[in-house]
Formats: sequence, structure tokens, C-alpha cells
Amino acid sequence: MFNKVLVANRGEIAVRIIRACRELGLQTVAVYSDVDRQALHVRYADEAYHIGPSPSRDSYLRGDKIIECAKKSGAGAIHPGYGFLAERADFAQACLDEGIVFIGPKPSSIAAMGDKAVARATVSRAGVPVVPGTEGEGALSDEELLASAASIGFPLLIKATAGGGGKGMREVHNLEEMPFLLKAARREAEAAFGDGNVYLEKMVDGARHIEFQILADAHGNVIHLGERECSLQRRHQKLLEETPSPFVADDQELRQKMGDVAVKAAQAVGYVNAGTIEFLVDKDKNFYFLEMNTRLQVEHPVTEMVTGVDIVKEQIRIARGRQLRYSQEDINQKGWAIECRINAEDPYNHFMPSTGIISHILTPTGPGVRVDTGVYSGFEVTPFYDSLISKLIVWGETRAEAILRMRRALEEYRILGVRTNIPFHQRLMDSHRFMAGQFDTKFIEERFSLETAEEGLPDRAPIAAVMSTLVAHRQTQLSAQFIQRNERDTSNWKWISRWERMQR
Amino acid sequence: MFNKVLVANRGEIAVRIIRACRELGLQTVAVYSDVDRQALHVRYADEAYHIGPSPSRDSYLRGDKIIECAKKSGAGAIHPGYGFLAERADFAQACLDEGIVFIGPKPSSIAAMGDKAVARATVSRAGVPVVPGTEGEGALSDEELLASAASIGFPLLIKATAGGGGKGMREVHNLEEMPFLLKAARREAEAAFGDGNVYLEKMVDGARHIEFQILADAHGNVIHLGERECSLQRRHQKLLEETPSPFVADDQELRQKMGDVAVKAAQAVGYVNAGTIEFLVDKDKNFYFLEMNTRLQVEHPVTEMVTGVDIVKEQIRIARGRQLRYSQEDINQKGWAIECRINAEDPYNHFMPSTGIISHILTPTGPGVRVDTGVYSGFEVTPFYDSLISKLIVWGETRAEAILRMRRALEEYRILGVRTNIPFHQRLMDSHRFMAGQFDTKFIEERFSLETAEEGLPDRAPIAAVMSTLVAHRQTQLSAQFIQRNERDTSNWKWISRWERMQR
Amino acid sequence: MKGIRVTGNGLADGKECKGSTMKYITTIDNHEFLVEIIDEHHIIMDGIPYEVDFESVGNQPVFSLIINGFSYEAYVAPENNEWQVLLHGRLYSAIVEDEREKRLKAAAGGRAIERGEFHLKAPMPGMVIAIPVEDGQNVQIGDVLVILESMKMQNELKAPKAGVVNRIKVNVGDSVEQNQTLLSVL
Amino acid sequence: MKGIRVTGNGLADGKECKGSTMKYITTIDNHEFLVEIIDEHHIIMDGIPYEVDFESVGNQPVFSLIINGFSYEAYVAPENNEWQVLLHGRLYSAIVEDEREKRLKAAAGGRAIERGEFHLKAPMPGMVIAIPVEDGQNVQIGDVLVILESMKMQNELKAPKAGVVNRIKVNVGDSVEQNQTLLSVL
Repeated sequence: MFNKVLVANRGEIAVRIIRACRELGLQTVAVYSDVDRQALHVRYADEAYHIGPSPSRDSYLRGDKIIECAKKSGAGAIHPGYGFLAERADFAQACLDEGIVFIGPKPSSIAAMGDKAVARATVSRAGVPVVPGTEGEGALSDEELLASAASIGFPLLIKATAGGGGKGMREVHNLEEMPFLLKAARREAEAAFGDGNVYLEKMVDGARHIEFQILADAHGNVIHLGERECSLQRRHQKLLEETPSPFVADDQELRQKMGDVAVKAAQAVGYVNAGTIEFLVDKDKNFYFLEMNTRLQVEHPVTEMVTGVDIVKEQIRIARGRQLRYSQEDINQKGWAIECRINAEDPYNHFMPSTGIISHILTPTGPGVRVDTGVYSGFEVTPFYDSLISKLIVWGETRAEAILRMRRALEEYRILGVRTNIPFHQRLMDSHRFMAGQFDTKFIEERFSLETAEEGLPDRAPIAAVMSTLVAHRQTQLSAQFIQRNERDTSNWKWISRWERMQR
Repeated sequence: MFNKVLVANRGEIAVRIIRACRELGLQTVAVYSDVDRQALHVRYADEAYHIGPSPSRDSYLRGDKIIECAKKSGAGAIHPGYGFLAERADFAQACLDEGIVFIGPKPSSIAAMGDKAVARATVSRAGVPVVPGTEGEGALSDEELLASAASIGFPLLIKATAGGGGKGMREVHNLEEMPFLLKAARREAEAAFGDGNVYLEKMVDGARHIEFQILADAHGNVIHLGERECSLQRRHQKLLEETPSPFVADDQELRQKMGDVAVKAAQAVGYVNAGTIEFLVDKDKNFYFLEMNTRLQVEHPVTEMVTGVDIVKEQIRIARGRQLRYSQEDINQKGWAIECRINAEDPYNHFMPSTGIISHILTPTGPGVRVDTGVYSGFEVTPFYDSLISKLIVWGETRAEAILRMRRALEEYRILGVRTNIPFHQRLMDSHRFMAGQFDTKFIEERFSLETAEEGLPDRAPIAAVMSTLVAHRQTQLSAQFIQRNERDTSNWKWISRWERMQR
Repeated sequence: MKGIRVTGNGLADGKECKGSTMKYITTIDNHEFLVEIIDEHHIIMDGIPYEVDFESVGNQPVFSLIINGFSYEAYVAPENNEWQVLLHGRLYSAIVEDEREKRLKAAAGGRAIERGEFHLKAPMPGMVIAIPVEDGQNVQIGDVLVILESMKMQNELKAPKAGVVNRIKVNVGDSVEQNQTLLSVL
Repeated sequence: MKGIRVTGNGLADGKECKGSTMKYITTIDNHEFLVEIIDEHHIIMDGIPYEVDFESVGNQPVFSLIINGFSYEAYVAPENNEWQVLLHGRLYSAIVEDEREKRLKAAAGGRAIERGEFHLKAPMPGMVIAIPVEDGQNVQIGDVLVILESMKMQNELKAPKAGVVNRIKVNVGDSVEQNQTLLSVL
């Protein structure tokens, strides 16, 4: 069996996987693009190979180069993380062809679930309920899609066939705007996945996005690790995840029913390794299969916090051919976990991505707090990759304790040099609807804004006034001193040594 | 009941307590000495009051000033942390006299357990076994102690009556050296606790130091949260703690017996709040009461990790008059936790304390890792207080997983600007005796050294040679460039602006 | 003033102010605060004296303020002509003006009239994916002017005002730097 | 060389070395390494060529070395005339010398003879608690010379050599700075 793993990813998830390997006594191999020479995954790995220029299509999407690195370094397995090559059946197949273990499902499962349309047809045949939409082969033309739209009804969603994570997704409210939106979605899908195909799906109103974590070994054992509530999204990007879901809450019957269906969906494609079944759930607790993510999820840590199962280690064990160490009865949800995705983006300016060198980080620590990150003080956030720089995860005995803990952790977190969405999460933690667990997938976009969330909070404008005035005052005084010095100082060379001393 | 808590401490434990208060929705008040103006506890608290110069006798030991701050700020309770005023019955009494809740035991319990000699007599009467030693009133003269020494037998220990944490402690191997050592111990005890009284205690050979965490409410409920193994010490300072103890391990009968005795010892002094009963255990599993720490312990987090109980929050709830939320049956040890104390000291130079400004920190994070710290990048470590700057705590499903996780966390941890004992812990994690759980309280001092521990490890001297050569080479090149620039550059003023640009 | 309780150890008890203090008018959300700086540790705001202890932390633009015992920490940094203060997860934009200068300016006729022109600048480095408008085209508030790809996201840069598109300085496919002007709306 | 596997993409395949390379002799634990620096990305150590990629991380004295694909990170800092390299939790002291200079020095008669005098310096700031020796007293290796209190610990500073105590420069109760000379042993 393999004892060296190549991690075909970057950022926090590459670090996460390297940690799991190290804790299993496995050697690790990192790959990196031009700008990632100093990235944390390169620093932490035992070996590191450069695979190309910064754009991901020239580096992290270059399966050929990555396989070459695996062969050169003698890595017996490749972990793809999420994104990039994680859900590319051809890459998984290429690994197998080279005798390299792909830490993930079989290529056939990826293919079956990767094409959303095929996925829906497959699970539908297995008796799993799906959301109405275009269930064809996925390669429909604009004309065909426009024709189907009326029968599905508006509002509906355009989604990338090869996609995930909200990329290439558009919401359509009427037929008139649909041609333009189709074009935009195809363009984005093409750029992100190299595949411009899209499909249509009915929008379920007031819907919750709830997903189930699956583990399946090569010996036919399939279990689920309970649900995750992922309804808090912006532009179809998840921002906060928690488990248990406050909507499912004490309804063990619903949990069991959905879990059983999730296991069934995984079995329908002969699934092996970790995966996630996403459902839309309406107010009346009807649930529909949305898609299966045939990989590790960004939000896997919340499940780890309440079940005690290390999902990445379990993935590696499964890939080594081991039996699952848990049966369904061993899995209990203890307490409550919440994850906030910390993105380098400006919540006060339309969540525009923010780049730059991180000059300072103060990490929240202490009881019940976990941080998964790929950045450090001195690291440069570049425009080449997505804006997720850290995941802040907390555990509490109850949801209330978890929320209070998240509040204090967010308040402690300092990241300087780039803007982050930490203030957004802080306001969200104060929101009464969030505290009550009353939200759906539209909540953030339609019923939440930083401005309104700030109403009714203690106004610290007087303090802000004092602080800005004192900083401005010091600056004025400092420049006055510099002018005086210039006037006094006759030797320029003295100046230099003074600068040198100051900088030491 | 109180809703504002003054934290009469500094460093990581003050931060720990502030976090607990914040997560309970309580307001927090910090106190600080001259050098601690920018300390983390001051930054995190809602209010902060200066209480005097940097030496602790002028600040953190000034109970009068601290009580004055509590009254000024309207704090209804004081949490003393550990050290400083935590075990001073007179301070606890002064709080009560002022109508301030002391988050800790009754003054009478502190007094009973604080004088080690009285403590031993008290628990002895309750049927708890104690180590042979001088059980008098503690105020024995040198002559009296020298007289008792022969009957106890050598080797023996001189210990500070008011003490703890190894201060004022000396090991005596024969009568000749005893007068000098008595003097040294009294001097250190006087400096540390303002009380030069000492007592004698027989040294148990091959002894383990195992302690039990106690929780007791004001309604007569007393439980224990299992044991902690604290045998790894240097100069009687604990360096690493874990739970469960690999010595007790699966011996549930021993655990229960010791736990029962611990509860009995606490009951003997009518104990309320969190406390710890320390035992010496010999090879044959005979155990002796050593002392009771009537306060929160440095190493409390390992117990929190395996039991899920937040001990500091529980302390506060108890102080508010609540019933314990757990009965003995609710307490289970799940998995394994290890804590490494990260001290600012140089393991390559006799563990000499190291001071300076911390220029950079990279904190280990990820699954199963907890860090409790009071320092940050930019903070200055001064010679005024003890050298503990961080506690690195890991949890694993098994002891083996915890050790592997601790290894990777130590490898990730970067602290620049001061020397730390991280390399010491890294070597300890590699030690076969540690891995096998075979060690006693003498192990670190007598059978472990960095030098011998490094034998047999992969020798990375060639890599060190390459790296030092490349750094030296760059430095040489850089200074050559500077000289060339000087020769070329005619305008000194250009230089300044260049410096300015470089520093921006 | 919310959040600050004035205790008896402020300036109120007898100390005298020196003649040469600095006075500032600081504006946040149209609210003006008159801040007078007496010395290192004493200020008067809107007539009320406070004891302050103010330091930057760890050589960063992070500042710790202890004011009458209350402890606050904020990120304070200049942006354009304002100070951005991120305090307890909330962003305040403050304009700090020397009281004397502000009065002089007011006497001279107040603020300059805002010009009708808007220059669209790239909010971050990225690649121009599309320019759905052309020179001379009329646009409404919210119309997409440029689509910029950065961090794998396509960001739609929209018109903040109605007007006529003018001086398009970039082409589809161009890589642009942060703050580079892309086009103008007159 | 342990820990490094030389793969085929080193210098071995055909590249020529330029004339003006720098050669260093680097000594760790009495073992000498001959390190020749060809260019930014190529070195030869003890005759074997390696491909290296070497950078300081985040403007700190932390260096990342990728050598033939293997990734190492170390804290490297000068101390006295040595380089301290903290690598994978292990400290190496390296002396790096220009090969030419080292040869010249060797020709001139080798190392300077070590002087017999030891100056006890304070390893950290602190207060002198006791000086159990006096001027002119004979001491053995391990004898306590000064007790210094720092960080609440009493630290015994011991004699690293036998000799005679000389020039005691401090008194009990003095506060001393780091590296301040306390006394000498001749």
C-alpha cells in the first residue's frame, strides 16, 4: 500500500490533507504554481514540486503534470481536495491507469454524479425524489433550454452541468432575460470548468439547503454522519454551515429518513470514499435530491466536531482498502458546531475580492475553537484563486453556546492587509433570525444587510471619533516633528543611520 | 447575581477566563501592570485598569488595589486564575468582606489546604494516606527540621509551606548539605510567597505524579473529572500533562479508588468550586496525598478535552450558586489529550529564560488542536513574570493519535524573537520511553537530554549546512551591493527616500 | 455618550486646561464631534472630559484605547481623505478636521461642488472579461459597465450614476491593476 | 547524504559551471561540508550537484529550501560568529567560511589560541540575588558564581571552568541588563 501521498491542491484544504497524512505517518508531496512558492502547503509538505504559472488552468488543473510529479516522487496516491481536479472522472481514471491510488470515488461514480442531469436520472430510478428540471443529457442548446423553461416554470435556475460552488449559476425570473443569462452562465462555466454546458432546475421557494455526509468503503459498507445546514449563501456560495440543522433539530425521524435516502443515492452509483448528498427541503419537510458532491466538502469540519470522526483520515484509510471503523450505530451527534468561511472580500463594498499581503494575523484560539487556514502573516493573497482564506469552526454543548463562542472568536480574529468578511459574520451572529434558526437560502440576499443588521446595536461612533481623532492628531504631530528635524539636521548621513536604527 | 467579573491575573490564564466570561455573556474587567499595557488580556477585556509597576508584588499581588478596581468598575466577582492571589485566604476573605464573590473555594478551605502541614493532618484524619514528613504547624526552625530529617530518611524534599509550582523546593540527599539548602529554599519561598516557612517530605522513589480534578458546588455535590498524569517535570515544574494517565490506563478500579479518595479529601475541608488533589503513586500502585491545589490548574484543558466539561465556565456557575450540571455518572473520558507547556526558555542553554519581542508567530491549528496563549506577534516577553507563554493541547482518539498530532503541531509552531522549549517537546515526543508511557517524576532530569534524544534521529546536518551557507552567501552579496551603491550614489537625499520606500 | 461611564477620576476634578490645546471636528455619519486634545492622557469631547490611554499595538495600525477604564481596540487606517475605523466588527468612516481650518474653509464657501464625472476604477487586479457598453452609450444606475474576473469570480462593475459612457481605456482580455481607470461616465 | 535523493534533474546532465563560483567550507559538529554556489538555483556539495530553490518566508529569518524536490524550513540566524539553524526541532551551529580565506588563515597558523579567561555575562535581564563567591576565590567547574532572579525563577549561573574569581562588577540587589558582564574567572 502507498505511504506517500501527493496533494493536488492548494490553500487551507491542502494544509488540512497534509496534516491528516502526517498524523497517519505518511509522507506528503505538495505541488505549487508560481505565486504559491511560499504557500503554507509547500512549507508543510515533505516534498514540493513546481507545476507551472499562477493561473490554475496552467498549474492546479494540469492533471498531466501532477501525475508526472507523483511518479517522479514515488507518491502512491493522490488526494485531490475539493475544486480543481476533484470531480474530474478523466483525471481519476488517468491516476488509476498509472497505478496511482486516487483518494476518492471510482471514475464511474464521478462521471455518473458529475453530470448533474445523469445524476438526477440515476438517483430518480433508485427512488430518490428530485427537483423538477431538464433531465436530458445535459448538452441542450439555448433553444431547447428556452423551450423547456416554460414547462418547468419561473423562477428557475441555470446551473453548470460540470459545475459546483455556484459558478456558472444564474437565477431566471422571466423568459425575456433568459438568453442573456444563459450566455453569462455558459461563459462562466467554460472559464471555471472548461465545459459550457448548463441545465435548468425549478427553484424551490423558502428552501433550505441541507446535506448529508456519506462514508463508504470498498467492502460495501455505507454510512452517513448526519446532516449539515448550508442555507446561508450569497450568490449560491455557502458562507456559514452548521450541524445539526436547526430545521431538522430534534426530528430524528426526518434525519433518519433523509440519511437513508442519502445512503441509497450513494449506493445507486456504487459509491466508495467520502461524499455528500445535497437536498433542498421545503417548509413542509419535503426534500429533493439536488446533487452529489463526489469529494471532500469545504464544510466537512463541522461534522468532524460533533461526531469525532476525522473524515480526511477515514478517506485515506478507505483508499487503502480498509473497512470503515464505524457502523451507523456508532455515529452520534454530540453538541453543536458552526463554521464561518472567512473570505478575502470587502463586505462594505459589494463583497469585492480583496488582495494584498497579509501584514498581521491574530488567530482566535482557546476551548472549542478550530481554525483551518492556508495563510499566515507575510503571505500574499493574489487574484488567481478563490477568496476563501480561513475557516473558523467552533463547537459548543448547545447551539446557543456555539453562537456565543463564535462571537468571541470572530471578535478576537484580526487579519490585516486584506479586507475580510469577518464583520459580516459578526452581524450575522447578532441577527435574531439567525439565532432563532429561521432562515432559508434566500435569507442573506433578500432579508439581511450589514446596514440594517447594525440598527439597534450599541453605537460606538463616539469611540470611533475619539480613536480616529487621536490617530490623526499623532500623524499631524509626527509630520511636524519631521519638518523640524529636517530644519535642524545638517548632515544627511546622520539621517540614514537613524533610519537604519529605527528599522532594526 | 454578578454579571461583571474582574480577572485578577495576566497571561494565558487571564485570556482563558475572559473567554469563558464572554461566552457566558458576562462583562470582563482586566487589571494590568506597567509592562502589560498591551497584553492580550487587556486587549480582550471590556474594561482595564492599571494597578502598578511591573514587579508582581507591586501589581498583581496588590489585593487592595485589585479590590478597589472591582468596586470602581462595579465587578461583582473576582476570578484569581492560578498563582498570584489564587491561594491567599486573606485575599479571598477580603473579597467576601467587600461583598465581592470570590470565584474559588471558601477562605477556610484555602487556609486548611494552603498550609501544607495542616492539609496533610486534615486529610490524614479523614483517612486519606499521606507521604511521611513533618506534619507540625509548619513554622519549624532549621534546628527542628534538621532533627526531624534523620527520622524521615534521605532523600527528602524541602518544600515551601505557602508554596506550589516548585518554588522554594529543594532536594536533600544528606544531612551535610541540608543547612545550605534550607537557606536557599527559605529565601526563594520568601521572595515568591512572602513566607519563608518550609517543611520536609519523604521522596517516594520511582514515583508518578497523578492528580484528580475536583468540582464541588455549594449544595454538597462533589465529583471528580478523572486523573491527569503530570510526572514529566524539570526542577519540579510540570512540562507536559496528559489524561488519561498511561499508568492508570485501563485500571478502572485504581481510577475509581483514587477518585473516591480525592472526593473525600475535598469534602474534608468543605470544599466548593474547582480544585485538584495531587497524589504520588509508587510502582506498586500505592498512592499518597501530596497536596490540594485550591484553584484552577495550568493543565486543566486536557481534562476539558476528554470530558467535554468547560471547567472555567463551571467555576463561574458554581460561584453563582448553581448546582453542578453533571453527576459522577455523566463523566466519561473520551479519547486522549496531551498538553505541552511552551516556555520562553532556551533548551540548548540550561533552559535559561529568554526575553524579547516576539517578531512572528505561526500558530498550529486544524483538527484536534487547541492553543491557550497570552502572547501575539509584536508582544514583548519581559523578565517580570513566569516563562509560560503558550499551552499547546491536542486531542486524539487514542494516545498514539494524540502523540502523532502533537508532533505535527509542534513542527508547525513557529515563534520568533524569543527562544522556546519547543525543540525539547519535539525530542520528548520521539522518546521511546515517553511513547511507551514508561516514566516517573525523575525521568526528564535523570534519563532524558536533548543530546542523547537526538541520537538515532535522521541527521539533517547536510541540509543545515546548505541553508546556513546560502544565508551567509546572500548576506555577503548584499553587503557587496551596498558598497557598490555607496560608490555610485552621489546624492545622499536619494538614499533617504529609498530607505523610506523600502520601509513602507 | 453610550458605552462610556464618566467616573470621578476624569478631568472634572480641578485640573486646568492649558492654552495651546488642539481642537478637531470629527464627522461620522453626519454627526459632528468636537474633540479637544489637552495632553497625552486627557481629552474633552463635546464638553465632557475623559481620561484616555491610547497606544498602537505591536507596530500595526491596530490601536488600543482605554477611556475612563473602558477598553476598546480598533483598526484605524486612512483611505482617501477619511479614516476607516473597524471597531467591534463595525466600520465607521470618520473625517477629522482641524477646527480652525474647517471654519476658514466654511467661510470661503464650503465644500467644492461635486463634479458630475465618475471614473470607474478596477477594485482589484484582474482580467477584463466583457465590456457590455460602448463609448457614447447612455447608462442607468446599476447597468453593468465591465465584467472583471478575479479570484475565479466574475465581478460585475456597475454604474453608480446615470450618464454617458466615455473614454473606455481597456479592451476585453486586458489584465488590469488595482485602481486602474477603466472608463468614465459623464 | 541522508534525506536527499539525487534525481536526474540536477546539474549532472550537461550544464557547465561558470568560472567565478563561490566556494564555502561549512562546519557543523566538526564535520566539514564543501559548498559551491554555481548560481541562484544550483549548488555543488561535496562534489554532488543539487537543484535548489531558496527563499526567506514572510520577511522573517525563516527560510524555505526546496532541494531536489525535498522541502525544508528552518530558522537561520547569526549568533556570535556562527549560524544557528533550527531545523525540524533540532539546533545546528554552523560556521561558514570562504574557502580561500580559510586556507589563508590555516596557512597563517590556524586558530587563535583560546584565552584562559571567562567572562560571566547575564544570560537575561534580572536582579542579582546572591554572589556566593568572592574576589580571589578558587572555583571548580559547576560552582555557583551568581544567583540571578528572572521570570520568578532563581537561576544559578555556574562556572564553566576552574579558576580564580576576579573583577566582580555587581552587588547583591543590582538590576542587570542582558549580556552585562558580572564577573570573570581567570
